[in-house]
Amino acid sequence: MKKLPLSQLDAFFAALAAGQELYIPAGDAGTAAFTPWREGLKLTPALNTSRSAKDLFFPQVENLVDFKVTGKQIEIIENRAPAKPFVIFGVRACDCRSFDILDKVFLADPADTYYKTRRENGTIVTLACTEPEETCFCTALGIDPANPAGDVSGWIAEDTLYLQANTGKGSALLETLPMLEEGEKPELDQPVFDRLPLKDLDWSAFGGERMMEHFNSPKWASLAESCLGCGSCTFVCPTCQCYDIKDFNTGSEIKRFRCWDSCMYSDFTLMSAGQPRPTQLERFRQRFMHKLVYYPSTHEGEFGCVGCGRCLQKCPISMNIVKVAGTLGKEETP
Amino acid sequence: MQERIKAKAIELLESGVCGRVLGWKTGEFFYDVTPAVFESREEIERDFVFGPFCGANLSKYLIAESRKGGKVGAFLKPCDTYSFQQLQKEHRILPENVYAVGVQCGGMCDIDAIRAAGIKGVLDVEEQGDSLLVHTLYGDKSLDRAAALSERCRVCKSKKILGCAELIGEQGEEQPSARFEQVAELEAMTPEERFAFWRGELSRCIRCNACRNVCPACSCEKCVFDNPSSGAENKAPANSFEENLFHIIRAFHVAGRCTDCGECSRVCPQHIPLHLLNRKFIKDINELYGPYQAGADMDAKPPLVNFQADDPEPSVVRERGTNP
Amino acid sequence: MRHDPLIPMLAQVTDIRQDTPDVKTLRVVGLDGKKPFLHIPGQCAMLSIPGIGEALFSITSSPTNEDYLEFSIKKCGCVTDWLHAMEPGQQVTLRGPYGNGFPVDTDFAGKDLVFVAGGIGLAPLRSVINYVRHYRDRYGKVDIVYGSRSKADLVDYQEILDEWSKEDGISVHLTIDNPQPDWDGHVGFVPNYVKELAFDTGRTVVMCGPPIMIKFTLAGLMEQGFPRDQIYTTLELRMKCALGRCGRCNIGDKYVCKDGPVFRLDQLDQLPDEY
Amino acid sequence: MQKIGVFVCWCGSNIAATVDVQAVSDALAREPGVVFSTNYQYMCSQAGQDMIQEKIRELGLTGVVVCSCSPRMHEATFRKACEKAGLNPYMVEIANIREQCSWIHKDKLSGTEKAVLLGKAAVAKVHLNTPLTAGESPVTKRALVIGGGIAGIQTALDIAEAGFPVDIVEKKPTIGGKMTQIDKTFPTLDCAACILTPKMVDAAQNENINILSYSEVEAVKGFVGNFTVTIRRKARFVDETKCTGCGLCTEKCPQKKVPNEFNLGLDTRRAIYIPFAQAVPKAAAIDPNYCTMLKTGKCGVCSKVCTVGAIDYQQKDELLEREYGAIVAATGFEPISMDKFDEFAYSQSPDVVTSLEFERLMNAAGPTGGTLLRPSDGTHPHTLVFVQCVGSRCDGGEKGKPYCSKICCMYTAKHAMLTREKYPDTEVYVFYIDVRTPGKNFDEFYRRAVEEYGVHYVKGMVGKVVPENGKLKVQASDLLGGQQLHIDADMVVLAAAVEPDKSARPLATMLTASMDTNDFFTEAHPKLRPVESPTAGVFLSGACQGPKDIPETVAQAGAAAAKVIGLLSKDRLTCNPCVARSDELMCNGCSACEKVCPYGAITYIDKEFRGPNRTTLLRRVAQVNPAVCQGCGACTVACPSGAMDLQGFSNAQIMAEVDAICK
Amino acid sequence: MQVNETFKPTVVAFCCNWCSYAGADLAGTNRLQYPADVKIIRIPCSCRLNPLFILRAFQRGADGVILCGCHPGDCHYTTGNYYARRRMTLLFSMLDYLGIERERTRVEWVSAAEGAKFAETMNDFVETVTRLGENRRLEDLRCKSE
Repeated sequence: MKKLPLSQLDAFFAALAAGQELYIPAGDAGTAAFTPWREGLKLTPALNTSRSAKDLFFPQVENLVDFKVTGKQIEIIENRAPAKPFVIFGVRACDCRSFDILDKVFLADPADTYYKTRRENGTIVTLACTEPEETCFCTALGIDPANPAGDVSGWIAEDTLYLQANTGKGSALLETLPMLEEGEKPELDQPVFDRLPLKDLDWSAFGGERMMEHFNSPKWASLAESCLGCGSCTFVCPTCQCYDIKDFNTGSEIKRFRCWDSCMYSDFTLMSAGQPRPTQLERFRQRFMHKLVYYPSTHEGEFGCVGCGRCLQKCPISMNIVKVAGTLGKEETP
Repeated sequence: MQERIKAKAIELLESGVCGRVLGWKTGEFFYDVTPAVFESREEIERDFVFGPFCGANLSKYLIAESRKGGKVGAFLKPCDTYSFQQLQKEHRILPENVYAVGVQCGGMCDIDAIRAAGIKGVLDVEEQGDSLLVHTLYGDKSLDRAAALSERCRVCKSKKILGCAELIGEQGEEQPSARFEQVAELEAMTPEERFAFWRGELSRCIRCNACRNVCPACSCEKCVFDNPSSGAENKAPANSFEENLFHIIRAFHVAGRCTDCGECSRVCPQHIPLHLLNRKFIKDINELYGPYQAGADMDAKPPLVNFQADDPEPSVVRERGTNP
Repeated sequence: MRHDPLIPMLAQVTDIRQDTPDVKTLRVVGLDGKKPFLHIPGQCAMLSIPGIGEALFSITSSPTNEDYLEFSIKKCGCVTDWLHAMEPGQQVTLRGPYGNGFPVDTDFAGKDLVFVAGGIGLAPLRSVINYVRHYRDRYGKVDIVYGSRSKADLVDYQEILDEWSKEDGISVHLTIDNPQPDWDGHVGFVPNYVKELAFDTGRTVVMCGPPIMIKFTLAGLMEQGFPRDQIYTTLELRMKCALGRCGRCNIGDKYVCKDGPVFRLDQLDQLPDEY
Repeated sequence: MQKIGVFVCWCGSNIAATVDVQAVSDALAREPGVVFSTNYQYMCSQAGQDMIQEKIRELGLTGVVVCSCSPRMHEATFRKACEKAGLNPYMVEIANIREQCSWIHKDKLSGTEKAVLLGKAAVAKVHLNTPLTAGESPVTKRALVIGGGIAGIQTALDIAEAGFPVDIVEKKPTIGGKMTQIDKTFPTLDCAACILTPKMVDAAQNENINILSYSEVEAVKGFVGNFTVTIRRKARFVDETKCTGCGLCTEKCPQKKVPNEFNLGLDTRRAIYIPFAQAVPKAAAIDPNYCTMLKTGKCGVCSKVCTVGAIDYQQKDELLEREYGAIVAATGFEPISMDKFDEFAYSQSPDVVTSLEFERLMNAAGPTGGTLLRPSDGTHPHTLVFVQCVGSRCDGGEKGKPYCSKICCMYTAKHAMLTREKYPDTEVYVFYIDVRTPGKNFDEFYRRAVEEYGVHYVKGMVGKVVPENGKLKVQASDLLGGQQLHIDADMVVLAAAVEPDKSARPLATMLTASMDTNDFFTEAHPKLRPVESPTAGVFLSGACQGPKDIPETVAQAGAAAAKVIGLLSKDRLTCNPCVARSDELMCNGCSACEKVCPYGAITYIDKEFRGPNRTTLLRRVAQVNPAVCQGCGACTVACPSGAMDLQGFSNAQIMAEVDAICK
Repeated sequence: MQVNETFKPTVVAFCCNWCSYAGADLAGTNRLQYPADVKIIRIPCSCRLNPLFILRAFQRGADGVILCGCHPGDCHYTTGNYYARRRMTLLFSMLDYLGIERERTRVEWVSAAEGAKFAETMNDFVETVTRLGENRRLEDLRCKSE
């Protein structure tokens, strides 16, 4: 394990950023974001970023390919920017787990090369949580916020940053940083995790086995009734990965790009022939069924949720996975 | 207040005046209140809340609720009633199917404002006169109630309840408000500063459409941004242009109709001060075409479908001077 | 730079056939003039016109056709409008094949088959039918029930008349919804016709058509006592990626683009009713 | 995908001199959808047109772009040519490369470049053009004139003379309007009744004119050529067809205390009355507010004396529905109320009168039999003060009107002159802000009043009138003399501003005709279409459009009639197909479009739509009447959802042009 | 300010069919010169101009957008330009508020008789836009890459 006095954090960032782009969570509570590090940029005082860390691997908008159309001819122009290595510092345990969940979608054969390239080029330095928010429930999903994964795990205790490489990529990164000293982090006693209001969430009622039962639950109607059909939950969610592929005509060429989409949107599944999810109820149900039932059904019981609590904080009408699971779960075990 | 409202809700249901009532439903925490439709005494007694975190403007829901058949009861705060009236003017809410009860409001708190004050792990809040005692995972903190108010309530423009069948609490009045101060501050900046300010704000936009979907004025059957044949269809901000485009056009489409209810800013997950765009239009309209408050008057013609022969020329914008 | 599954290949439309007033069949080859890829009957591919959009179509030609792919396309939206306006020689982009396809070499082998199609629903079945015709000895009796609104709306009418109905062991039963002067065949809706034909309940049924047809045909088949695991259908939902990622086409935990589009009825019974 | 032909015109050397036409046609040939592109010396020549037609037929062109002079010049030519070859005329677009390119740019390179871009924009637009067909609607060959004053009568007479039937709807029991109350007319001083009453008789006797007196318009539906109007025929309690106008009933009626509105309340009439001797129709009417029979059921004198049995106490209002092709608003004016001008003591002294009341006091058929007497005591007045601009030209508009009422200067001069002529012993003062006398023989008339008749014209306003000891103490300022004047007057005559009749505003709403802030009807174009309302098929006659005197009113009445005749002489109306269209699926029903439509072309209906899960939704949606829409496009921008689009200038078409130009 | 000598702006002029388009034609008939950078799009009335079109123009590479219509009071459709005036005033004010150069957008009333005014207006506007340089604050880089 390596360590670094926090007083040298700026120098540490500078060294990290010397060879590659470095992203650190910066900004005020509520608007913190992973931001390319520049001289003077400080770590956010907030626990977590407003948007999740998925953006760095699965950006909201990315160009896939260009086409040039002349008469009856089409030319395909692949001009992907060459992949550049980058480091993300300060990823929390929840967001770090989201990468595993996204990997199972994007890296399944045939792998999504845009995502894969970024994954290969990105080195993740996590940061253990010491001051969780009341909305945090990662512990209920088997994540240990005090011991996050990542290529390098990081802890801040007292005035010191401790770093532990977990992967070859991680070790290689730490190798390049001469200011790091050897050191062991002290054992931290963090009773706050036991006091989290949502720590006892029980999602054992969910998973693939009871798909039809959950799908047909009459509870959805009242859960979905006030949903505005916006995409804020999906866009701040670290595991939501629905996307759209669209063409943009610049006048001289066609840019085919991919952008985030939301299963909450009314036109998400709209076809000229009809709409399989005609009301917000079906769309709302899809999102939560996906996280609580469909994803676990096809991925060894793992939920499509990491307990980061962003949807709890961001939903305009305060409807979220905790309430949904609570309401549905209650019904199952009266 | 809460008890009076709950009693009224039950009365409306049991007297048969309404088949269902629209109100606010308790959540996991003290602050995560959800708009909800209540259909029974039991639901109301168990889940109905009214308190300092019932910020959601229920008028938007009345568009759909007033078309579902039967009469719906709705509890509306003063600023919600402006939207309520505006939507009736636009024939979006069918007033005959709504029984509106105005509830006076002392200003709504915003959990994000509490968090912005640096308070983490908020578990509960106690109102102690002008201050709030906040219980957190990390001990108790004290905060001025004013600091916990949402921005729109800090500059509350009116406590007047409009167009309701009855009131709970006192009828209020329009009141002087500092709501245009921030707009004026921006106007006083150089264009370069303004540009930098708005780039900083709008570049955070993730186009989640929360602002649009919560907005009572944005109730189009099909939004131009969702319509492939509109020429403006746009799902995600690919670059700064599209960020600007969405917010300019959205603000323009609600100009003269926006009641300044502030929901857009309240719900923005990225904390973009969207109200500053809408208020700019309101301020301009007030200054150029005379005071106009959307929703206040059922008969007044909205400023963008109206004109005066001696309206100022568009050149007033250029003539404001280059460096104020 | 690695090739991404979302990046299509170029292909060329070599021939366009107007099948019915609103259905055209496009013949597509790679830029080298050859068939772009191999496929299984029932599989689909993404066609696109850059700037207009991409859409998934079932491949109507049989895998046994070694020269080209064919797509029968009904005009029903932006992309299909443009595809209908195409001229031979025009390029399109293509990616695929996608989906599971029909179990032609496993479950279907040796079975007596009944194909039930309505309108454009014949498109995905045509691939199977021609496959079955090609390997005629691998399958038992074949009946094809095909109906449409009118004679003019029967897709591949000439092929059906000239080839399918002349083949030994294949019976073609055509029907149209309403009587018309130049039609001396059966008149009536497909579900009723299927009922009238009273097929042996031991046969394997492959259906594709409008939801209302599927619904009533199924009801009839159930009444006749067909086991649900002998009935196959193919589904269509909105999709963007065809890789099971964009999140649109799932029915429960199954993605139509990846785990479908062909489903057996007993499989669908296990899935939510959201299609 | 369209098959587009591009035809680039040289216009001799007009275009070819500064635009490389060959380069333009070559560049445009490479645009998507362009299957043919050429250039030619004179596209508009017969040979040029033939070429276009030939290519349409030969290549099956679905769209044509002509790069030539302004579309204002030859768009119609090329459209017609293409139509002859079987192409929809609205599939033709013109790129203006002459007026807006070759003629203003000297540099051939940049001129050519611009011409290519303009051509590309036209090609891009044609791609999105759709064939449009001009709709047609039939024309009901009958006109409705609302208001039976001199404006309405003249309009009706002129229309009737041309052979079209006309209905005049007049709310009073007789036609004639304000002019019947006027004594003499300026500047000729001929008697108003002498020139008006024959016209009234003409109208009554004209076979094509149907006078619906004592009637009001209740509702208007439809559009140009096809209006359906509901008219309320108020119960008159006298059978108009039987009444001979003998007047016996009006003499015998015991209810004598009814203020006589014809004389502006200066005297009284009976409960059953004929407004004045020359009324048309000359038929009595019972005033239900005063008739004892109608109020208490006891009396019936008139019924008893009537020899023809015309009295019918049971008569009810009757609703009449009639079809019209054109409607003329001729609702006229009225003097404003003097309530807000108490400084002139109008409410305090009967000797303070308005000019119209003064007309009655001077009129031989008036309450005083034509002798000027003070209403208060019936004595002869010696000092008269006329106050002009009472309520006219008021800034701020709180009290009066911002506009000039136009006629007051002249009738005041007339009053002053007549007073001095008839009663040389009088002193007549006229207080004015300005004296405005533009008009034939007007200024001469005014000067005569001053010079020959010795009327004292004083520039200045009267500040206060105080009744005191039978006199009216007038305090006024003499601006030119720079002094305060105190006059002890016997009478004060107020030149009250005129305002549109109160019935005009509700009528305008029914007609969807626009009004200005003063409630005068707005004309379709202030200069070029002064007698038409922006609402097609609705025309304006007389003072309802703005203050005017009699000759102007008659002139406008004739002009309106000419417009009506022009409309009614058509069997069918061709509509401009470039009109707005509402996509009902997207329409919110918010009424924004309706509010900006200057023509009232947009109406709303509640329509059922299919909702999710087999439900039906009732939604309010906008509908555009293509016969009324003029295609300005105001609604398309007012519509937030973009449901409203304009055919021929659609959002997509304009954006395609923008894209092409900015490329 | 650094002025790029070779910078040729793209200027879109939306002209109402009845007054300003005719005014532009008159400028042509009278051979009054103005830069070829101005391209005119004909619309029936100034009130047809949707703010979306203006933004679209900037997105696609315009450096300046001008709307010309009949003088207030002279609208062919009587009231169209009054609505356009309010809309454009508010839109321009909003663009200015966002820090976008206020000289890039303009409204001028040009009658059918004012060919000279049309040419003068265009000369002046092009000069102003040229001085401002390329539109950077409301650009869409995708449309600029060749």
